[in-house]
Amino acid sequence: TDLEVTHWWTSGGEAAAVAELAKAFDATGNKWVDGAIAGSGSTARPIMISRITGGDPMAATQFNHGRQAEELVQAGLMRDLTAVAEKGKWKEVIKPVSLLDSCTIDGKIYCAPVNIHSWQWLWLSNEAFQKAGVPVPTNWNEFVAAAPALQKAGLQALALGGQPWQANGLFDTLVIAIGGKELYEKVYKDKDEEAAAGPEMAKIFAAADQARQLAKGSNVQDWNQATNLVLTGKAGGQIMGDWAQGEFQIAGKKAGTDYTCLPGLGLNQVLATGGDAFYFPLLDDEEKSKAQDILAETIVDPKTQVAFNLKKGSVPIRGDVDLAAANDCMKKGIEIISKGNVVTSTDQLVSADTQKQKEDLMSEFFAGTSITPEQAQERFAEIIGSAD
Amino acid sequence: MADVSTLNTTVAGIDAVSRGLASGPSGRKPKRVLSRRNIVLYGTLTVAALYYLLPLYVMVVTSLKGMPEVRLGNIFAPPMEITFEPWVKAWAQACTGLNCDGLSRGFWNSVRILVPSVVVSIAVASVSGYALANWRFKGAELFFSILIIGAFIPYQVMIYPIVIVLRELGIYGTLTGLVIVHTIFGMPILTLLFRNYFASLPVELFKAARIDGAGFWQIYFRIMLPMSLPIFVVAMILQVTGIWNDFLFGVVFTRPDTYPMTVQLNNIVNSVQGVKEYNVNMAATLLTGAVPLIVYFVSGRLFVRGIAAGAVKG
Amino acid sequence: MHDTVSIKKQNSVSIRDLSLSFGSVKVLENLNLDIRDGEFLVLLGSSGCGKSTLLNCIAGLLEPTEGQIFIKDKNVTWEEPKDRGIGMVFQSYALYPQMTVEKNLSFGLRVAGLPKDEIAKRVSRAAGILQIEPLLKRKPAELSGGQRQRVAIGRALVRDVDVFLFDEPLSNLDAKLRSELRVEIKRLHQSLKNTMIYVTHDQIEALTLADRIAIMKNGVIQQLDDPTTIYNRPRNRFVAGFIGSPSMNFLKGELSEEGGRVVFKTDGTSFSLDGYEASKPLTPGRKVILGVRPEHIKVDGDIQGGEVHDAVVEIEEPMGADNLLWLKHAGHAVTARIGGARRYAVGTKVRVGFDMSMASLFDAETEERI
Amino acid sequence: MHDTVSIKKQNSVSIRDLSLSFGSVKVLENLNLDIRDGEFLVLLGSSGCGKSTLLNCIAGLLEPTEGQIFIKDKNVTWEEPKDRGIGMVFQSYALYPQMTVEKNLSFGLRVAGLPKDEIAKRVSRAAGILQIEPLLKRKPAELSGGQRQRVAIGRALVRDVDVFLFDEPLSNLDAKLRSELRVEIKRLHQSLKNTMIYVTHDQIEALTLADRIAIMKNGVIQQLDDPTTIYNRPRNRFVAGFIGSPSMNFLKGELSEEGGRVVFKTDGTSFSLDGYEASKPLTPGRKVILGVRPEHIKVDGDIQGGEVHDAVVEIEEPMGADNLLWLKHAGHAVTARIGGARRYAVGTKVRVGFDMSMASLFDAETEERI
Amino acid sequence: MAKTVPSGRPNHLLRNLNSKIASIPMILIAVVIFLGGTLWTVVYSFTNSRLLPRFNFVGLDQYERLWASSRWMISIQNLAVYGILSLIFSLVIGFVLAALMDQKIRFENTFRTIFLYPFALSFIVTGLVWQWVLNPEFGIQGIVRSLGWESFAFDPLYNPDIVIYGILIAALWQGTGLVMCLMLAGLRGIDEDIWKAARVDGIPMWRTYIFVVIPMMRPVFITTLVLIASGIVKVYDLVVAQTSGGPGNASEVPAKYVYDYMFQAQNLGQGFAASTMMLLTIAIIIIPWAYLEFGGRKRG
Ligand SMILES: Nc1ncnc2c1ncn2[C@@H]1O[C@H](COP(=O)(O)OP(=O)(O)OP(=O)(O)O)[C@@H](O)[C@H]1O
Ligand SMILES: Nc1ncnc2c1ncn2[C@@H]1O[C@H](COP(=O)(O)OP(=O)(O)OP(=O)(O)O)[C@@H](O)[C@H]1O
Ligand SMILES: [Mg+2]
Ligand SMILES: [Mg+2]
Repeated sequence: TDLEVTHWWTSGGEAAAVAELAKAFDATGNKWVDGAIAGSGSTARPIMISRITGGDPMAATQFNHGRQAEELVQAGLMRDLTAVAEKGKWKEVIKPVSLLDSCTIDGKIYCAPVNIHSWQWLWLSNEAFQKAGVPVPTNWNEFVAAAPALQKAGLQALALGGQPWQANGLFDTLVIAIGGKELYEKVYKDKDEEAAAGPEMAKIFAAADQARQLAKGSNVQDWNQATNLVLTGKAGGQIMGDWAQGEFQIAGKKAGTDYTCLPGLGLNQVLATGGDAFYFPLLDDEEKSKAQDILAETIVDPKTQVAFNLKKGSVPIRGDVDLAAANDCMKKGIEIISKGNVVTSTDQLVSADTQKQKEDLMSEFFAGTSITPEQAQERFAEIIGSAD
Repeated sequence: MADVSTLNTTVAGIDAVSRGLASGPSGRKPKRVLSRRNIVLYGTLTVAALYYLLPLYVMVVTSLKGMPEVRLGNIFAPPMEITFEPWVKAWAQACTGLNCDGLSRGFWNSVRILVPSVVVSIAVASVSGYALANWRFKGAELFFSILIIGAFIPYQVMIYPIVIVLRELGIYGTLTGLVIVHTIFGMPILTLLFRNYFASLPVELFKAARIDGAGFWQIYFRIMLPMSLPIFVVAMILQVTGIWNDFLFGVVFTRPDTYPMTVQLNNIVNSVQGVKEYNVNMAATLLTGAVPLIVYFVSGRLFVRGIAAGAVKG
Repeated sequence: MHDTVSIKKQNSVSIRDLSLSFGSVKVLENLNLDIRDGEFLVLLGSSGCGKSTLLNCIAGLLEPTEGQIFIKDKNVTWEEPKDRGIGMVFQSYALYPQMTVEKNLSFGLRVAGLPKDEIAKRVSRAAGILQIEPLLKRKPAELSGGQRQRVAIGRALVRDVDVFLFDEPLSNLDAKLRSELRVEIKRLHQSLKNTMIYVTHDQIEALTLADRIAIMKNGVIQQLDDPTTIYNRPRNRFVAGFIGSPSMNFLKGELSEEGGRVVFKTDGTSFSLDGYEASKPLTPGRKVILGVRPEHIKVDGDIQGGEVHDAVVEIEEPMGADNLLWLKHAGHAVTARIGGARRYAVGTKVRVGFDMSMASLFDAETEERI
Repeated sequence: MHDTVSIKKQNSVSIRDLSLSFGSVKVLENLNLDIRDGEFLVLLGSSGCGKSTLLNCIAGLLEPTEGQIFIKDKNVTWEEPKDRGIGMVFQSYALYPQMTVEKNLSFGLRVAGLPKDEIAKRVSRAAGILQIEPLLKRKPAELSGGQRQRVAIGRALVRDVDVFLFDEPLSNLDAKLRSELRVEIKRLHQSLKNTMIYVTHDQIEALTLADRIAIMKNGVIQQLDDPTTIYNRPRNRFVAGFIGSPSMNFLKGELSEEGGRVVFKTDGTSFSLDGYEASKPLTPGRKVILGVRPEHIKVDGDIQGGEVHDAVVEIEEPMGADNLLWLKHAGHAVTARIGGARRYAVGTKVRVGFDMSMASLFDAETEERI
Repeated sequence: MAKTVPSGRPNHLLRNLNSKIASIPMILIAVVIFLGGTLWTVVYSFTNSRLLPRFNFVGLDQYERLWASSRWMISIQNLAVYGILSLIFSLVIGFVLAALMDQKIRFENTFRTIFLYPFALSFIVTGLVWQWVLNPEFGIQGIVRSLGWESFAFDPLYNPDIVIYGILIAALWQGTGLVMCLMLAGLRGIDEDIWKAARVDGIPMWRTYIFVVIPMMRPVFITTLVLIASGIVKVYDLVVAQTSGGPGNASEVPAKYVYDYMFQAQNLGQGFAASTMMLLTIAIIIIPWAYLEFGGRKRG
């Protein structure tokens, strides 16, 4: 049966990963009809939602892990996967369990998680530091200290793309890495306005202020263009999620020799686990519904997980798979996750609306010096105070 | 001077009009090719033309370069080695997710969307414009004013209501649905255009046809249509450009197998694989723009004439 | 029913209490008009007085606000134009530019679904009458003004209707063509004997063509009479001034008694009113206006008795057949029309006589004829 | 230099060998024309004959292909329009629609940088002459046709120029207004004494206004003479037919000898040529065309001796002051003009006499007057 | 007497039935889509709808938040700056080009096509090309610097203070051709005699254009104005393609705010509130004008 699957994985590593999914699904005797829409989730999501609400849904669609599809489920537009999940013992195999939590609404499971991504990585270009004549830093503080040397060598210290979500992600990474798990959870999970306005948080904003100084001058938009600056030794480092790994891989760079990765910015080895999941809109067609179940099974299947995540550079959603082929960085990540040093990602903790407000704030903050850290914190606290 | 006076003596004819030319300026005033007026005129036009051509030049030049050359960074330099690889890639090989058949995939979809959308939207708008101009009835101008205000509503806002309407009609995701969407959003400007044009035609023609016993449709088809070719060309150009380049509706109101070319273009331009393949992007861009461009080249003359023929008379 | 019968015998078009407003502007108000069968009626009036509006109402192209319209005894107030048995010719010809002359003529018939041979017959008959057979294959753009006008008339002709409506059909043509086509329309009327309603603001057309003229002003018919009556015995000052070119001379003054007879007095000069046929008593002291047409002011040799006054030539306008003199006479400027062969230099002193039997007297206030 | 001097004394505008082509179309060819100081010259001709083109050349709005133009003794062939000392009035008025009348009048002066009080003086003088003072604050859209025309003239007036050019200034107006404004222009000329060149295709305007008329056809001047000569002694058949409304009657025939006298013969009827002043010998056998104006065909009582023929009234056209009879006479249709008071029913038999002293004879081939 | 005959006035609605039937699509679109859609939007702007429209009334909350949002304020400022400048420059450039083209020049067709061709390209592309040309490293700035003028700075897309002008440059490049065509057509419609009259009066060309011709071209300007203004209010694609609203929030525009909040933030209520504000502003400007232009007076 032909199933149309929409997603926004169109970059090199992403597309290769999707191909693995398709291959696995096609092997079950069905057919994966690819409906890729480029331009990241913000372009693709409205299209997906319109189609689902318009009564002409695709068979499966990617969403970010979290609350993006909550209302669609509540409106009864999504297929209940509880049966499939029980059959595949998802509750047992999927790690961390929090991933499945966000697929669960009123005790029923509505999505199949496909990978784990974490944001808290600092990617460093060994070549750049070599040029600058300083050793490769081992944590964020060293990086900040080394920055003047880089700049002197005519290099960009920190690469940062212009899109709002990148600034936002960078900030949240600073919260975990510098502020620690507790602060992170106080602010994002408990939505504690006082904490958000407090002195702990002020340190984060000070760090963010530093970061924005270092990022000044990176005239790129897309995240992978920023990664490319690091990759080619034009910039010292970039704070970006583990998907950046895919770019290094495709370019044939080796972790450790060509580039260095520091999870948790080398300060605080905690990762926030977000990721992608597939949702299956309710279809009238009996056969397609069956095929949807098969697709869900395929996605969670260990073999598929390995194949997919190796290409994508992300971590599998189950702990019981063998990732011998994974490179250094990925192994570091898996280790941290299996140790349980994880927090839930902001996508799951706060609504898209709050997330967007944060993005607006961060994007404005990182774009220049028009707002001081103090002002930014004030506004940040407001957003947290009204968050849901 | 002597010859002048001899000429002057050959007085002849009716009224003793003295024939022959005196000295001094005579005939056409000689014009220098490089007069100040010409320099300013053609100079300004050429400078303006350069501004308009610069991006086109960049696009063409880039699309003919290989990636290594593009990476050199001089976007204005002509290609050292001309390659058509990017064009081939853009047309037939560029990947979107799993599909690696470039723009070609969307081309026929675009045509399939374009033709009925242009035809239907122009048909509906021209009939409405005709009804507004010639068969004014109570409230017509009110509806028209609403339409004009409608021209200012951002498309995105209307997506939800339209999704709901199409869903209720059961035509969401069909070509019919998409055609209706294009008709809706073409309505305001096109109706304004047609209304003003038909209003500028002599009312007597309409009256004469009514006395001849022709009804609403007969007058429209047999009297008005044959006289309005230019304005139809104008409307066509506007619609072809608009619909061909539309991304939002094309992607929201179709499925992957019927995605128009612009979706592919968006995918090619926005899927970044390592370094952006600018040469392919530019080639894709030029390929996508080709259809409206051809329409312009073919009907450029009619365009201006059409508007001049009364399309803009308020 | 008896009143419709009474309309039938004599009237081709009847208009009853017709009113029409555009928004708040009243263009026609309570207009009544009866047009006899076979009559040539001219609607004459200055620009914007509502002539076209009235014609459009008759044709059904405008809906009256109130009132009724009868054509051939049938109430057609709410009929479609095509069902009224009318044909109409427009000032701008309104030929369908993309059709040949033949198609132009046959369009209405084809729309009505007449059989082919019937259409051909009617077209060739109309083309014959109007002598446009050689033009049948041409398009309007390839015709001269006069030819276009003939095609426009032909389009009305083929419809075989009872009533023809003309809306200033000649005003786009030059003087020469205008006078030629005027005669053709007159001939057409004489041979077809249809009812014709003809709108114009050219008085020469009105005078030459009409059986009766209706002179309109601000949507009201001022006088409805045959041309001679209108010309010689205008009902009021407006009609008098509107008809005749150059215009009638008007002298303001008052009636007074002199030697037992009532005379007209202005600025000290008095004019005997001998020969004037008054329709109302000429009470002395009444403020009046005396109207005399230029051709009724006789100059020098033309004077055939009666009072004689002095005047000075101010401007001379030779018009070929005639010669127009602008005279200064007792403080007034008056025009006199004399034969084209007699010429006067500017400044010449002349003697003038007023032909009172052809003059008109109007009350200064009501401006009605006395 | 002596030849320019010779132009100076008598000519205000002189045109020498003027040719103008649009692409391959020759509109004017080797045209020569001298216009005297203070003269009112009318260019008359049918549509498209090149009148406007000639006027535009004089104004400097079109560049001649060849030839020279002198205004007030100065060769202005290459001058800008504004430096030629001309003012021009257009058929469409060409008023600046968004400016008040006052602004319209003063715009050119303000641009030329004249002092404010000088501008005010000139505007108020022009407004005074044209009696448009009350309109100064209005915009053109709020004016009637005649008022607009006066403003257009005013715009030329304020420029204080030697030569006025008028391009069919009255043809957009209705008949009544036309005749009024005609007189005003004539008055204006008499008081200003400027040179005026006036284009029209209305012969009444030409006849009444002109000191001299130049009749044009296809870019060639056919006759340049004063109105009386043009009317009574047209140089060729074109001029004869073009001037006079209704048109001159033309009878084709030939000269033959009868009783020792040369007579005109057509269809068996012969007309004595007594009283005709021939400019060339009347050779018998020559094919000729006899032209007689309607007013020179005398009917019944008007006949004052001479030959008498029989005719039948076909159509009667009463025109108020006159009455036009369309007669059938010896197989020809001729028009006669009689007094407005005399009426004839269609079909009446009448006697007609031709006034040969006022007739014209043209060679059938060259169409030149004999 | 004839008054006794009943007038038998037929039903008014049924007269010219065909024209009413033919207008149904227009009426439906106007009423159902534009009016209905607008009302629907307005109603839901008072709710706290998230991903899907839900009728959960929250009063003016969305509006309060909207006006407290610095991004919205920036968007409005940007639109005002962009709108006014783009209106002025489109009209001025379009008109000047048209006036030049109207000088009976040679190669008119070529020039016209050159000026018009950007209109054929989609915004996605326009944005990309200009993003390129204005890129400080390898665009104009880079070229000029490589020619030796090291201090030359022209990086509008990366400078928050002038980014909106960078967008303007691209927008003008795309849109002025059409404006030029409309203006040219309007110029061709001006009575030849006006030009002649002005020449005889000795009025220089530029003054004739400014004081005489432009005021005469009112209808053309109105059509053009509607066209440009509706494009300005809806501007979205170009910004997304060129800067995605950046750097920071510096080039945000209202339409993008609406879109982002409706679909990215999944806060329909907020998006609807923003679009209601946009519509309200437009309506305040347009309705009186539309009434004067299309409503009140009838043509003769
Ligand atoms: N559609 C309309 N709306 C408003 N007023 C109108 C309309 N049509 C005509 N009028 C007005 O009605 C009056 C009569 O117009 P109508 O066309 O009947 O005049 P007319 O006598 O035919 O004049 P003309 O000789 O100029 O043709 C005029 O004052 C005109 O302004
Ligand atoms: N710009 C032009 N290009 C080509 N031919 C032209 C142009 N202007 C005028 N003509 C031609 O030149 C001839 C003379 O034109 P002109 O305008 O002088 O006529 P006119 O005597 O003024 O006629 P009318 O009485 O209609 O105004 C016409 O045959 C016309 O077609
Ligand atoms: Mg009328
Ligand atoms: Mg002319």
